[in-house]
Amino acid sequence: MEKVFGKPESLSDRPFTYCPGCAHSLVHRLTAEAIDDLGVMPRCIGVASVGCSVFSDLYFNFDFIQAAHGRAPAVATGIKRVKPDCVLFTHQGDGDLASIGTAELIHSANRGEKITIIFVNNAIYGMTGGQMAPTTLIGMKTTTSPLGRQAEVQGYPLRVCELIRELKGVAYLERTAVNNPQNVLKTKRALKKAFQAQLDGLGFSLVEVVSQCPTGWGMLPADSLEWLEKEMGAYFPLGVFKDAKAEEPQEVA
Amino acid sequence: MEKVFGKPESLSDRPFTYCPGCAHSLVHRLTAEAIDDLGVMPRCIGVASVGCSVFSDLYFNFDFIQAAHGRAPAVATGIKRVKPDCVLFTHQGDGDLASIGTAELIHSANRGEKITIIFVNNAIYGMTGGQMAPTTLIGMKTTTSPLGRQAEVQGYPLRVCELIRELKGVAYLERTAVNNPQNVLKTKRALKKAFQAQLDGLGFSLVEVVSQCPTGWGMLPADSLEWLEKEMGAYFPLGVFKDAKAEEPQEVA
Amino acid sequence: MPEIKVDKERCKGCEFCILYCPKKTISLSAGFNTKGYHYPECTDPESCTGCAMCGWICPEVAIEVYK
Amino acid sequence: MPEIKVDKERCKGCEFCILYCPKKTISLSAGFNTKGYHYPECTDPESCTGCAMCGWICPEVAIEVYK
Amino acid sequence: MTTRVIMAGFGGQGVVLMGTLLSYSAMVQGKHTTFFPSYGAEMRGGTANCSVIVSDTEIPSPVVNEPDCVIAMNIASLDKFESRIRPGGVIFVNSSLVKKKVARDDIEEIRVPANDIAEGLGASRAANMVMLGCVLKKTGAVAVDSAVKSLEKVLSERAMALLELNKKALQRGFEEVS
Amino acid sequence: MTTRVIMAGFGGQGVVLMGTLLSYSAMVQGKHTTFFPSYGAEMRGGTANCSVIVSDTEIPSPVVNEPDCVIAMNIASLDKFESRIRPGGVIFVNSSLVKKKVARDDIEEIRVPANDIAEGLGASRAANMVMLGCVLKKTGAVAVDSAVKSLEKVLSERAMALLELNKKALQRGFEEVS
Amino acid sequence: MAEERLLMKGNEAIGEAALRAGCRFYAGYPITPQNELTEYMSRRMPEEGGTFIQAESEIAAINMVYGASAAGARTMTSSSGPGISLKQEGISYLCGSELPCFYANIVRGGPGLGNIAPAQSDYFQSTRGGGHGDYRVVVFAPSTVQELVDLTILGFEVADRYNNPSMILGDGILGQMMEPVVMRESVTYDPSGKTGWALGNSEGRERHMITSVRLAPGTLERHNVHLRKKYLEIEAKEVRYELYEVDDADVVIIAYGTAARVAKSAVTAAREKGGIKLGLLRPITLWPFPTDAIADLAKNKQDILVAEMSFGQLYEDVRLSVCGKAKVSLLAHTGGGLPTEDEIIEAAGKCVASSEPVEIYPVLE
Amino acid sequence: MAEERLLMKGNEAIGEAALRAGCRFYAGYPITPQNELTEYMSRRMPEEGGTFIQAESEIAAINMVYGASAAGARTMTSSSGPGISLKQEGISYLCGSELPCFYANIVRGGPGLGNIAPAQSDYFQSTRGGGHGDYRVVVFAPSTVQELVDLTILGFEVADRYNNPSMILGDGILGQMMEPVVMRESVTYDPSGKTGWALGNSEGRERHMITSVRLAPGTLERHNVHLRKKYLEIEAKEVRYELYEVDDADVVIIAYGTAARVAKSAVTAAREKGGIKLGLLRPITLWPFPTDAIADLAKNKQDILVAEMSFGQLYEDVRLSVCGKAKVSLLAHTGGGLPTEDEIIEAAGKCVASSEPVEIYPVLE
Ligand SMILES: Cc1ncc(C[n+]2csc(CCOP(=O)(O)OP(=O)(O)O)c2C)c(N)n1
Ligand SMILES: Cc1ncc(C[n+]2csc(CCOP(=O)(O)OP(=O)(O)O)c2C)c(N)n1
Ligand code: SF4
Ligand code: SF4
Ligand code: SF4
Ligand code: SF4
Ligand code: SF4
Ligand code: SF4
Ligand SMILES: [Mg+2]
Ligand SMILES: [Mg+2]
Repeated sequence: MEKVFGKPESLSDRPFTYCPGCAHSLVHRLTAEAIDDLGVMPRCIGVASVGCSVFSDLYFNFDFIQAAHGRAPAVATGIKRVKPDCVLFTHQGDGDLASIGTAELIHSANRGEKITIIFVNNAIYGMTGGQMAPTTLIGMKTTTSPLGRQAEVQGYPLRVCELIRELKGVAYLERTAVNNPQNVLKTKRALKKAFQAQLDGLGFSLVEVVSQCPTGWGMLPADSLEWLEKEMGAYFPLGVFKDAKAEEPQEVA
Repeated sequence: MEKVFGKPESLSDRPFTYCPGCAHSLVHRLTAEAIDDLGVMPRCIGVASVGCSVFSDLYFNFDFIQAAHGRAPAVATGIKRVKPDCVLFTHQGDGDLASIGTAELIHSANRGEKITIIFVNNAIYGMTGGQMAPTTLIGMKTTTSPLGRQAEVQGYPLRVCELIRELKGVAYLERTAVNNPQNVLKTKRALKKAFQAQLDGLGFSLVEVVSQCPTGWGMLPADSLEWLEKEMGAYFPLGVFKDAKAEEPQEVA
Repeated sequence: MPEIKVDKERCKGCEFCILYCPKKTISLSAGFNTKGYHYPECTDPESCTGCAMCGWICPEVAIEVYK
Repeated sequence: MPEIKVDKERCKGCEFCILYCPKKTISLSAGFNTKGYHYPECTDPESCTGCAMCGWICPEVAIEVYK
Repeated sequence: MTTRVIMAGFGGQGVVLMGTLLSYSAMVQGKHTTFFPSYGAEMRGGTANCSVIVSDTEIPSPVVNEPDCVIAMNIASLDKFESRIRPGGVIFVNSSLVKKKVARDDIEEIRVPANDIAEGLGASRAANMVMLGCVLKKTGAVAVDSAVKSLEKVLSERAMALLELNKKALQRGFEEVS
Repeated sequence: MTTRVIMAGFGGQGVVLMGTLLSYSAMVQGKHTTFFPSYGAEMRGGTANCSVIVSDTEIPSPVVNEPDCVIAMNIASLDKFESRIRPGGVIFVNSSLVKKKVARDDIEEIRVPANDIAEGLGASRAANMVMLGCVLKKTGAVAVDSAVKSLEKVLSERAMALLELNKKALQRGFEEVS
Repeated sequence: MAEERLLMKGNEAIGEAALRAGCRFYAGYPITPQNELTEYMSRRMPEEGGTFIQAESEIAAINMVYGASAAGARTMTSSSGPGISLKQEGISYLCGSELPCFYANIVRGGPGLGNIAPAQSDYFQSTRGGGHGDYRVVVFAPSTVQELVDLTILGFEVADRYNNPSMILGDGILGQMMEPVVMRESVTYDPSGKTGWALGNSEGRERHMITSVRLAPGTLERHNVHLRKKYLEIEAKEVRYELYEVDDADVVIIAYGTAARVAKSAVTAAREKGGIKLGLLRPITLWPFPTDAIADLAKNKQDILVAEMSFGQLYEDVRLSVCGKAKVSLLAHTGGGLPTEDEIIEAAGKCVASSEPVEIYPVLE
Repeated sequence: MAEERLLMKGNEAIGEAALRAGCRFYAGYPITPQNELTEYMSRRMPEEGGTFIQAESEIAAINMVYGASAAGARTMTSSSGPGISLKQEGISYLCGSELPCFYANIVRGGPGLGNIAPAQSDYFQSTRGGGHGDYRVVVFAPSTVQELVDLTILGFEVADRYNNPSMILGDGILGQMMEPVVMRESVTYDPSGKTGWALGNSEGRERHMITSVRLAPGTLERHNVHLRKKYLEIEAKEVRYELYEVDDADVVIIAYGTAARVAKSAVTAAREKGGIKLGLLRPITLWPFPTDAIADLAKNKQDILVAEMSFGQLYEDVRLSVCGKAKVSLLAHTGGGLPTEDEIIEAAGKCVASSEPVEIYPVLE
């Protein structure tokens, strides 16, 4: 009998310490699969950020570095400029990328740094205990928006892909999810395309994965998938936002 | 004989210390005129930033505060939340607003803070001696891009209006210039509309003034106006990018 | 015959595999692993098509699929 | 008759007023102010229409216009 | 008298609630008390524990190095804390989940099938209260009555639905040991 | 011998170039030298000045509190520095722009119509070099020849077009005073 | 409500005390181990009609506080190590512009991301201005939840009195622990003391300008001299400390915060065992530092043992105070390590036994 | 070219020296008075095949340096006061992760935006870690353009030797002045010493992980103890200072950087006038501090006068070194003020005349 599915090579044996149902580990696996498929494992360098995925480095079989909260794109820039042959990615949460790290995101994208950002958008600060994130939906209750997020007070959920598609340095930009096997597959394809854009020297690439955080949302894992589909999906449309290789900019699905 | 033009009331008597031909002082005067026209002078509070306009406070007849480099929108947020009745504006350069202050810009806009940002985009770091700014044009030589800005190395000039129009908290957004009397008039109108949006509680407003910096560009004042029209104008289209009051989003002129 | 292998110590009982098995061949066991989670078992091995949906969706890489 | 008043000590000689006077009634004086700048003078007061273009474009608020 | 307790278990086992209730009840009885959670690993899936001191006199240090009493709700907690108990101390082991026996012979082991008892009452989530009931009986740190009365002060809004169940579990635990 | 000079003027008057050239020439002649600009007000429109020391021995402090010699290219510079010159020192005044006379009688005043002379040579921008020529003659801090030779080392690329003009201006200034 | 005892978490106690001190503006950014404070404010601030903002970053937070303080409000922020580092520029600005504010650093293990265990290793940063320029902030070092309450209220007062930031240097244990506490009555905060400089409606008065930039020659130095005088006044008036069993002590422990609580236990335990007589001097303000009180110990020729959760930071201030007049020894943990009672008693023994000062790093041994 | 004298600006000299030390990555953000360094690097770095990035902020710059250093390059950044404050979190990370790098702080007047005049008021921030956690960076204090060159080259070596940042604490005068300088030969930098930990291609070796987070109980404290040992080694081996006319001096001035140059003039002037015999001890490293050399002065019962461009910061280290064994007085300017020769001589006179230490703030008087 042949193994048709199992742990990818780029992933280490270490069991994940995320909560049951957490999307981070799914994204790690898909990252590893994409890297395996492209055959670039030894050249890979990962940049972990600050969030539940702070220990991302434990789960892969290549070099890794842990960056200060929000600064992973700057750290990645430094590495990539010194080692242009490496395949570089950051793994960042929504607090990390879209709040404290806004400037580093925008400017690394604008410079067209040849790096890939894997953006796990779970609409919450998972690690610190469920505080409001820049991507928290209107009405959503968190430990720092106890009455639910109100547009007039806390502003609107930030849509990162829509925001940075305007920047010319961006070569590949897609929003996906990992709430069902079909989306899992699409996410893997997106990651491969993003890495490919980097390998082709086209510029900056980012894959936003709309992600479940059962703990932060106070839900059972299965319920979180449903909520994601219905609530998150309505505000964060999935699809390709930019593909430098495609003739015409693609429409959002 | 009647005085048909002169110094507006909101402006102090202090002569400007800017270089000959500098746009900052023009923008100050127009700001003062807009405030005079709206009759809100005593309620006004200005926030100076760090750049050639660091001493903006000297030129007005109402309360002022000087903010750390890039952080004027955060300082303004703090003031406005404590004194919701004041009419608040920041006066910021392109280095201040679009480089170090990127996160504060994006998030104050996204929260829809009821403040007005006056953004003097002169494509250069004037105060520190002519270094490259995020808005420096491709090919433009500065003291830190001695070979001219190259897209592959330093990335593309950042277009702030195009970037933040996507944010829902933004109520009014226009790009103008002060390189001829017509544009001067339009800038004043834009400033009034921006303040009006604030007075109406509609949200965040920003007026980007594409500005000459004869010294930073190494040109005579008159030449700088021409260069602005031709070079800056080609990359930074003037017009209204967003107007919450207008039925339909306006097209860029 | 296709087959899945569950690494029960890795499993955290999220039930995603159960939710997305098109054949509904798996369900949670009564037993716990040492972390206290119920893990899935194949209750109807015959029906398994080896489609690997369960593996794809498992956040813990706890499932291997053989065909 | 319309008239402009130039505060020559405020002037920095940028020539914007000259550039944009539709009637071309102003030009730089030969004299310096104490900062060393040449300032504008109305060479043809008759033609001035009081349109205030010069005032509008002056970065130093050095020009007043009367009508 | 001073009682130093460490309570430990999985994230979901309600260890912090146990500690809070003990501490709150002590305060209500006019005692000095400190409660201090291990706020652990800014990371999920680990064990949680907390240290509670109840005393008739002022409590200088809230840190419990040598507990008089440990509550081990799962096996990891047993492994971690068994060695730290002061000689002559006591360990309460949740025997529903922990099959392993205590190795030391200079401490007392009290085995309570807390999950099973709680499940019998209607929800295994109340295992923590069953356990706490036992502890109160055994240590006399605070009166079970004040614990029962304090319950509504420390339960979160969401958990208030389970107030009666929790009260029952406390009482049941109290009666369990002699 | 140690000569301490302060040179001052408007931003555009080439004060820094004057100082740099003096310092460079001193180095070429094997002397010790320091140059130190007032990098003033991170703001436009003010006066610029720099302090140069030329010495046969090591220079501990580059700061010039009591200059032996001041060059005032405009009136603001005269006002600012007149009082700081050491008794017996000398001040060079750009009489093209400064009508005011020096008030102190314990220092020597040398009036040079630098702008006018420079304009006569073809460009008032070379007023700084005219002035420096005078200073070299008067103080003997460095030889005018080494200054002339050093010019091409200190001019910016853009300014190299004006090399000959500047040389001429230096020489002309040197000849101006006795 | 005044005398009712509440069981409160340290972090929440700070929040409630701030509200009662009249604080109506809080801007912060989540970080362990102080999240309960941010969360508490998000819930309570709107109830009191104040403003809570979860800022986009610590930098934004401190600059929002800068603005809000300039507008005359009692304002605060809070964070832990890495976040406080990011606020250093802003804190320097607050001092330079003479704006009051209050903040809490609930310290975790560093350097870098470190861990979230309790630590005191931001002592230097707090007491000597981690930012640029000659400035100081008033640093309070509570050791109980009750003191968190009382010093928070005092912190706002002191900040307003001197137009200067004041802060609490806590640690993870203090922030996370619960203890019975007596909450204080709300003060009616009167902002009229600030009408002379705060931003607002400038109708009918001289306009107000708030700035930290002073370019004209000499102006910055004169301003700094003015600050210096203020700091000298603070050093003269605001020193606070506690003495415990010091009079007959052979060895006086100097410790603050959680370390001081362990030290107190050690003092009692050692006396119960009839061993060396220990005493404790607990600084309650770290800047201004109780220099004179410590110099007095030195005059009495008492041995001094510094017990801190950092590598010789408090130690420096103690040595500066003692100025060679007594033997100063050190017991130091860091990175989340806590001294134990036994370690303290043992270290005291070594002090007494040695004619030279001893430095003990238990983990190093 | 080796012995040719060049007339160079201090800022540019740092840049050229860095290139010759093998630095091939610079990320920075403009700020006066160090802009010429950033500008120099923008021109020269590409010529040498290295990377220059004008970062979006100081924070981005230090984190780019973090990444580039992790990838094995010799890296640097530079800034002044406010920008260095913003880098504090990043510096703490570099120390925690044990990554080498070199940076320059060309100090301006603070606090806040302050001014751009020369100052030394970031002394505490530099020597005690303005960021969070127990860490140190090696601080060099050059006083001539030649020393800027030599200490920059040394700075890279020391950083690599200890896998820790090192820095230059300069001031606006040093950065802006020109002086003849002998540029050093380029070193051939060999990054092979870093192959054991630097990021890169992991084929055929254990993978490398660079991090500053250490959550497992005890790991952070053990790591910090490891750092502590390294710091003790640095304190033992890397102290540098200069003595000038100290032997027969009645008063020894302790000063660094530009203040030390003025002090040297004062020493000479006072001796020429036949007044008090002055001497100078000039620390070249501020951390590690020349504690023993200063203690030796104290043993000789020489009077000590600290002259600094900050309000009693260096003074603390000197007092810690002297430990009550000699009289330590202070002459302090700040906010851009410089001591003059006359002030120093006069202050020395007061020291001698007084039996107690004196503290002189000329502007305060
Ligand atoms: C400078 C700094 N600020 C704050 C923190 C605390 N912190 C740790 S993780 C985190 C946010 C995590 O949220 P997100 O990035 O969305 O990641 P998630 O855990 O949701 O995956 C914060 C604020 C920190 N470590 N450093
Ligand atoms: C934190 C910090 N970084 C850098 C600086 C130095 N600085 C002063 S102004 C300025 C940029 C000015 O450019 P811009 O904002 O475009 O204003 P302009 O002078 O062109 O109007 C910089 C980098 C500073 N003062 N503070
Ligand atoms: S808190 Fe959310 S993001 Fe963090 S591990 Fe748990 S489920 Fe994942
Ligand atoms: S440098 Fe440019 S922006 Fe600054 S004052 Fe001069 S012209 Fe204006
Ligand atoms: S392989 Fe397919 S059919 Fe078989 S258990 Fe998994 S999901 Fe079900
Ligand atoms: S998906 Fe994986 S973790 Fe979830 S229940 Fe199935 S096997 Fe367990
Ligand atoms: S008012 Fe009009 S016509 Fe008259 S001088 Fe001015 S621009 Fe010319
Ligand atoms: S526009 Fe104003 S500043 Fe310029 S030349 Fe005319 S009067 Fe002078
Ligand atoms: Mg998140
Ligand atoms: Mg600009």
